[in-house]
Amino acid sequence: MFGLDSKDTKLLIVVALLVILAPFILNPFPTDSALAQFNAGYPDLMQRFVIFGIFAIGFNILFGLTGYLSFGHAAFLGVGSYAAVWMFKLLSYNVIPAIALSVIVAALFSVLIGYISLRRSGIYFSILTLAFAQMSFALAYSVLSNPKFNLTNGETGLQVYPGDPQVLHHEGLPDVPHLFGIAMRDNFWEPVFGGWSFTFNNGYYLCAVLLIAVFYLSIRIFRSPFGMMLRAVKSNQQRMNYTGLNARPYTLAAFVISGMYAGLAGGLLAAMDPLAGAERMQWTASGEVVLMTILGGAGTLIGPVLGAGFIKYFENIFSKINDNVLHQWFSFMPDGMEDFMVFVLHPFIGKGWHLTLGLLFMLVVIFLPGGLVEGGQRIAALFRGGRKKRGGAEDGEHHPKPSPHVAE
Amino acid sequence: MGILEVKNVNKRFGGLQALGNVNLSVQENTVHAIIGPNGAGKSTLLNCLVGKLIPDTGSVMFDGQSVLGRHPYEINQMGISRVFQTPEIFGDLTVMENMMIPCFAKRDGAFEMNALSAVGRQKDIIERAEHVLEDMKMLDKRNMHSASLSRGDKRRLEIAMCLSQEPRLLLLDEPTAGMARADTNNTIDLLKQIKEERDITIAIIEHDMHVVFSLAERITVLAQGTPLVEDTPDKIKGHPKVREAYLGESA
Amino acid sequence: MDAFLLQILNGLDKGSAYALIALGLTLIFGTLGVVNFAHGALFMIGAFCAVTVQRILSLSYLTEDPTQKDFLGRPLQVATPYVESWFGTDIGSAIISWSVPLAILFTIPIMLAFGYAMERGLIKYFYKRPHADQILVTFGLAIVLQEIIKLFFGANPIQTPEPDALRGSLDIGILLGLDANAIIYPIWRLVYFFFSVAIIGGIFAFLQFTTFGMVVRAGMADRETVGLLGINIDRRFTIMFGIAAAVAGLAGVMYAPINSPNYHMGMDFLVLSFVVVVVGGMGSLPGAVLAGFLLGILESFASTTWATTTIPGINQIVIYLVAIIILLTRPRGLMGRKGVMED
Amino acid sequence: MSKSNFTRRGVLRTGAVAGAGVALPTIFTSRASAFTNEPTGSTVKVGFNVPQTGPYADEGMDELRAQELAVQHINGEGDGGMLNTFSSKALDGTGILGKKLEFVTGDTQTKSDAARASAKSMIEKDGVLMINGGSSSGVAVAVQGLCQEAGIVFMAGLTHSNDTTGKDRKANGFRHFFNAYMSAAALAPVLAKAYGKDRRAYHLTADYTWGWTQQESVQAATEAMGWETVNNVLTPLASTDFSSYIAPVLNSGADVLVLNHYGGNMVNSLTQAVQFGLRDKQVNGKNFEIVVPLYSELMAEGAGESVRGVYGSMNWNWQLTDAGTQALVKSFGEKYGRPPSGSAQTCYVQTLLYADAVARAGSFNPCAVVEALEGFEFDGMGNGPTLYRAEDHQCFKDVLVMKGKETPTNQFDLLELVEITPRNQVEYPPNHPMFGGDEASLGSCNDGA
Repeated sequence: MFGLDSKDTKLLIVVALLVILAPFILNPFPTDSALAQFNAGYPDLMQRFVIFGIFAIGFNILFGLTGYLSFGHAAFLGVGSYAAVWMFKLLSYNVIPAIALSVIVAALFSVLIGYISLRRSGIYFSILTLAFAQMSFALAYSVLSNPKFNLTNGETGLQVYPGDPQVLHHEGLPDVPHLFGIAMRDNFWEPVFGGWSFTFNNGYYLCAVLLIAVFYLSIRIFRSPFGMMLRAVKSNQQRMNYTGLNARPYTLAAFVISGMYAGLAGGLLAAMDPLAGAERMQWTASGEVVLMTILGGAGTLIGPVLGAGFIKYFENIFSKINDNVLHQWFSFMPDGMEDFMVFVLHPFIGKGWHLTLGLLFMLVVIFLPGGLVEGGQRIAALFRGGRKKRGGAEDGEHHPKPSPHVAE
Repeated sequence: MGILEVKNVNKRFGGLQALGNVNLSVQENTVHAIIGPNGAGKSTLLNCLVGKLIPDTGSVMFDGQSVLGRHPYEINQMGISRVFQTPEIFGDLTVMENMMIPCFAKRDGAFEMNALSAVGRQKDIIERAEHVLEDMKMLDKRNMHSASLSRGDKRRLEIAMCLSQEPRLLLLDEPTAGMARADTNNTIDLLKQIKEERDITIAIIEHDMHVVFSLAERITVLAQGTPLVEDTPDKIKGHPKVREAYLGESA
Repeated sequence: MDAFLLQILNGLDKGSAYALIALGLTLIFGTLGVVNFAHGALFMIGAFCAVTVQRILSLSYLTEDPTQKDFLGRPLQVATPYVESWFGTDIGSAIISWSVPLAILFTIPIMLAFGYAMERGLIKYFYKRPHADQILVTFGLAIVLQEIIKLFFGANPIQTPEPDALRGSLDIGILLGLDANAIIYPIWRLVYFFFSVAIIGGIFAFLQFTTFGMVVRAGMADRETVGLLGINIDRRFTIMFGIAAAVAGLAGVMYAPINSPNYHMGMDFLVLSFVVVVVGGMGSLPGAVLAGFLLGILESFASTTWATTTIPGINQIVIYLVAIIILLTRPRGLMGRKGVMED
Repeated sequence: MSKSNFTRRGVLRTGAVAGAGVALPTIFTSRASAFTNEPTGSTVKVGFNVPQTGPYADEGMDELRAQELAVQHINGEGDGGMLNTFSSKALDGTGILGKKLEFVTGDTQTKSDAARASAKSMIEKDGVLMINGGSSSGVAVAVQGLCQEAGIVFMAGLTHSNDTTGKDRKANGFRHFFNAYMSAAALAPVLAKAYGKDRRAYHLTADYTWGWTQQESVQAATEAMGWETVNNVLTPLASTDFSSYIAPVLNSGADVLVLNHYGGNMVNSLTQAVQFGLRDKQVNGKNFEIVVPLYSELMAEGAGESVRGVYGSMNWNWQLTDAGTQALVKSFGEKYGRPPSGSAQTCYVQTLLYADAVARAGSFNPCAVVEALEGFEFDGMGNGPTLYRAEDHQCFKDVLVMKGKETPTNQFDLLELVEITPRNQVEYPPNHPMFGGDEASLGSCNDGA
C-alpha cells in the first residue's frame, strides 16, 4: 500500500495508530491516582513528542544514513520558528503560511550552511556545523535583537505584539495561531471515563498528521535509490567516487532535507506556542537531537521518534518529580527505609534529571549502539527462543554494527 | 590511436620525480599490463589516470577526451572503472545492494534525486545486477552482508560491480596482491573469462609475473618513473634491459 | 600603541588557557586517535580540585561567641579553621590563602588517576568505534561529570581567590616608560601565563628528551610499526591519557581565581578548545599551542570598542568565523601534518 | 483518511460503553468550566516554576524553599511566618477559601522555551491556577505571556528588566520585584553622595535585553545627578574572561565602572575587575570605584571578597529589622538553616499575596483575583507600605541600597544596608518612555472562558 512493501505498510499503520490514539495511550493512569504523575497525555507534551519526533526523523536522514554528525541542526529549527513567528506578526495567525515559510527559510539556510560544511567530513564537518550553530545563536540572542534592528527579540523571544501589522487578520478569527479559524490550543474533545480523563487537542492533531506524513516520506526515502546512495556515502565514499557517483550533492540533498524537517519542526513549535526563543538554537539543543537519534537507534526508521519521546518525557515528567512526591511513594515503608530510598533516588530525579539522562545515554552508546530499537529487538529475540537471525538484517534497516572491542 | 593515450606525463612530489616523461598507449580490446619494481611509479601513474592526482605536465586522453582535471566520478562516467588493491566495496550493504549502486550510476549519472521510488521497483537495475552476479557465480550470496564475504569473494564482487557498468576500460591495481595461489589462479581464470566474453579493454598493474604473463597481450615496463620498454609478453621475457631492471631482482 | 600591547597581553593570558586545554586534547587525539568531548569536564574538575583543597584547608571547628548574633538572633557560631589553631593564626591563614597553588600538588595525582581510570574503564573500548561514537560517549560522560559536580558543589560559582601575596596588579606601562595606568595587568594573570609556558615546555621536553616520550612520538607517527617492535605502546598511551587529563586539570586549578569555578564551565570551554585544536591542526602539539595563543589574542582584539563598533557583534562570532575560514581554506590547520584527517 | 474515521468511531463506541455509568463524553465542547482550571475538589493547585538546572539552579532552589514555606503557612502549618504581620487578614491558615493549597514544581532551565513548556504542563496536566517563580526577565516575560493566553495568574519571581511591567506588561501578570529603573533611581543619589557629582562612568553591559534596560536606566539616573557616561561596552553573555573589556577602562578617563551583569557574568567581571586593581587606582584625582546596580546574595557569595565596598541595590534583605522581615527570617532560617535570599522573599510574598487576593475576592476566577490585586495597598511583608499599581501591575515600595561589607563575620553577612530609598523617589508614571510609553497596555484580563 502507498508504494510501500507490506512490512513498511504495517510499520506506518502502527505508527499512525499510536500517534492518533496517543491521548489515550499516554494517559494510562486515573487522574486522581498517585501514578497520574507519569501521565503524559496533555496537549503540550504530546505536541512536543510529535514535533521533536519530526526533528529527529529529519536528523536521522542525515546522520543515520550518511553518518555525517551535525552539531548544528538546532539552528534550522530556530530559524524555522523565527520565520513562523514573523509570518504571525506580518500576515496573520493562520499557521499554513507560517509553516510553509519556516520550511522554505530553513531550506535556504541549510543549503547555505550545508554547501560550506559539506566540503569537509568527519569531525571537521561536526565542528563546522557547531561553529555555524553557535554563530547563529550568538547573533539571535544579542546581535540581531538590538533596538535598531530587532529581528529576534533576543532573550525574551520573538512574539506577536498588539501593534504588529497582521494584514490578513480580521474580526472573528481567534487571536492565537489557528488553522482557518480552528485555534491550535483549543481541545475538541475532553472525555472522562470513570477516573480517567483525556484531552484531544487541535494543535496536536495537526502535528500528528504532519508527523505521519513526514514519517511516510522518510520511509520512502529510506527505501529509495537515493536512500541507498546515502548509505553508500556512509559505507565507502572512495568506492562511491570511483563508481561514477558524486557524493556531495547526495549529502547536500540529505542535509537540506533534514534541515527542512528541522524547519518544519520549528514552524510547528511556533504554531503551537507563538514564541521563538534563541535558546532553541544553542549547540546543546543540537546535542539534544543527536541524543534522541542515538538513544532511539540511528539509521532505523522508528528509533528517532522513540528517542525524541523518551527525552521529552524525561525533561517534562522526570523533572517534576520532587522529594515530596518521593516521600508519598515510599510512605508505605518504615520511616528510616523511606528516608533512605528518598536519599538514594534524590540525585536522579527532579533537578537531577540531567544526570539520569547522561548516564542513560552513556549506557546506550556503550552497550546498545543500535539504541532502544536494538534493545527491543534483542528482547524480542530472547522471547522468540534465541533464533539466530539478528533483527537488523531482516527488515533491511541499517544499524551501525557494534564493532569488536579492542582485545586486551 | 589507442583508447587510452598518455603523453609526456611528469609528476614530482617535492624533490622526488615520481613520473618522468611517461608515454603509454593502450589499444582497444587488449589486456595491457604495466609492471615494474616497487617505487617505479605504477600507482602514481594509475592515480593520474583516474583523477586522484593531476600530472604536472603532459596529457592523458581517454577515447579522444582529456581526463585531466576531472573528478574520479566524472572519469568513471566516461567509461573507466577501477579495481583497488584491497577490495573497496560498500561493507555495510548487502551484495545485491553493492551491485545495484554501480547500475544506478550507469543509468542515472553522477547524481539523481530519485528519492521517492522504491528500490525494489527498479526492475531494470535489479535484472542487470542479478545478471552480472550470475555471470560471476555469486547469485547465491546476494543477500549476504558484503563485509562478511571472504577476501576472494570481495575481490570478485568488486570486479562484478565494475563490470556491471560495462566500462570501456577496466583498471586493475594488483588484483591478486596478498592472495593465496589458489585464489590467484581463480582470479586469473575469472579475468580470462571476462576477456573472452566481453568487448573490454583491461589495463592491469601487477607485481606477480605469473599473472602478467598469463593475461597480458602487451606489457609496459616502468622503472624509476619512466617506461623502459613496451612489447608483447614473449619479447619482454627476453629483454635484457627488463631483466636487468626488474626480473633479475625479483627472480 | 598601549591599547595594542594591552590586548596582546590579555590575549596571551586567554591564549595560555586555550593552549593548555587544546594541548591535552591534542595529546589524546594524537596518541589515541580519540575525540574527547569530556575534555572540558576535565578542566572543570581541575578547577574544582582547587575548590576542594580550599575547603579542606579551611575545615573549621565552631565556637560560640555570645557577643555576636547570627541571623536568627542566636549566639554566633564562629568558625576557626583547624590549620589556624594548629599553626597559629598567621601561618594558618597564609596556608589557606595559598590553597590554589597548593592544590596543584593535589590535582596532579588526582587527575592522573582520573585520566588513567577513564581510559581503562571507558575510552579503550572505543578505539575501534567510529569518531561519532567517541564524541557521543564522551559527550555523555561530560554531562554526567558536570551533574555530579553540581550535586556536591551546587550551581553557584565558588570564589577561589589567589594568594594574598600574588593579589593586585602591576603597572607594566611604567616599566615600559609609558604613562601610569596605561597598561596594568593582574599579577595572577602573569603567574598563569608563566605557569602555562612552564607546563607546555615541560610536556614538549618530556616528549622530546625522554625515552618514554620518544616511543610515544614514534607511536603517534606509526602505531603499528612501534607495536611490531615489541613495545607495549598501549600502556604508554594510557599514561599519556593520564598526563593529558593532568594538563587539563592544572589549567583548571590555576584558572580558578580568574574564573570562579562553576559546574558548567567545562562546556563553556569545550567548543572553544575544539576550535583551537582544529585551527592548530588535528594532532599537532605545536599547532595547538600556537593556535591557542593566536586565537586568544584575536579574541581580545575583536573585543575592543574599535572592533565592535566597526563590525557589531564581531566579538561574539570571531572565533567561529576563524574556524570556518581555516577549515575551508587549510583543513589541516596551521601546523597539521599533511594527510591527517584532511578531508 | 477512512481508516482514522473508522478508528474514531470505534473509540466512540467503546467510550460510550465505558462511560455508561458516568456522564457521556461531551464532544466538541472545549470548556465546561467558568474559567481555566476551575477547582472542583477540596484542594487547589499552584505551580512553582523555577530554574532547577543550569547556572541559576541554586537561586531556583532558594525560591522553591520559600514557596514551600508559603504553602505551609497558608495551610496553617508551621509558625505562620509573615501571615502574622501581613496587614490584610483575609487568610486564616486554613488554606484558601476552605481549600487546601497544593503545589507542583517545574524546571525553567532559565530558557524561555523550557520555562513555557514546564508552565504549560502545569496548566494543562496539573491544572494550576497560578504560576510563580523564575529568575530571569526573558523567562518572566515568556511565561507571563503564556499565562495571559491560558487565562491563569502569573506572579513573577526575580525579574528586573523594565520590560516585564513595561512594554511586555500583561493583565494577568504581576511583579513584586523591583526593576532596573527603580534600582537606578535609588542608587544614583547615594552614589552622588558617596562619590561626588563630578564622576565619569564606564559601563560594561551584558548583551541582552535585561542588560540594556539596566544600562539605559542607570545612565539616565546618574547623568541626572551630573555624572558623565564615557562609554558603554556590550559583553557577550557567554563571556567568562572579561579582561579585554576591563583593561581599557583605566585609560579611558573614567573613574567609575558600572557592571550591568548578573549571575556568573557578574561574579567573573567583578572578580576580574578587582584583580586588575581598579579599586586601588586613582583617576582624575579620585579613587576609582565599581558599582554593581543589581545585587543578590548568591552573587555576593560567588564573588566573595571582591564585593567589599561595592555599591548595589536590592529588593529586600534579611537584615531589615521590621516585624515582617523578622518573621520570615525566623521561619525560613529555622527550617532551612540559612536566611532567605531576596528572590526567595519575593516568591514567598507573591504566593501569600495571591492567596490573599483570592480570599478577598472570594473567588478563584483569575479576573476577580486581578481585580483584587490591582491598586492593593499592604504592609507587613518586609518592604514597608507597598502598592500594587493598577496601571502596570508593578509593586512600588522602598528600595535598598547595599554595600559589600568590609569585614564579614559569617557567610551570610556579605552585604550591609546603606540606605533605604523611600518609595516616592523611585516612582515613575506608567507611560514612562522606558516602560513602553503610551503604547504599552495591559490588555484585558483573561480567565480562559
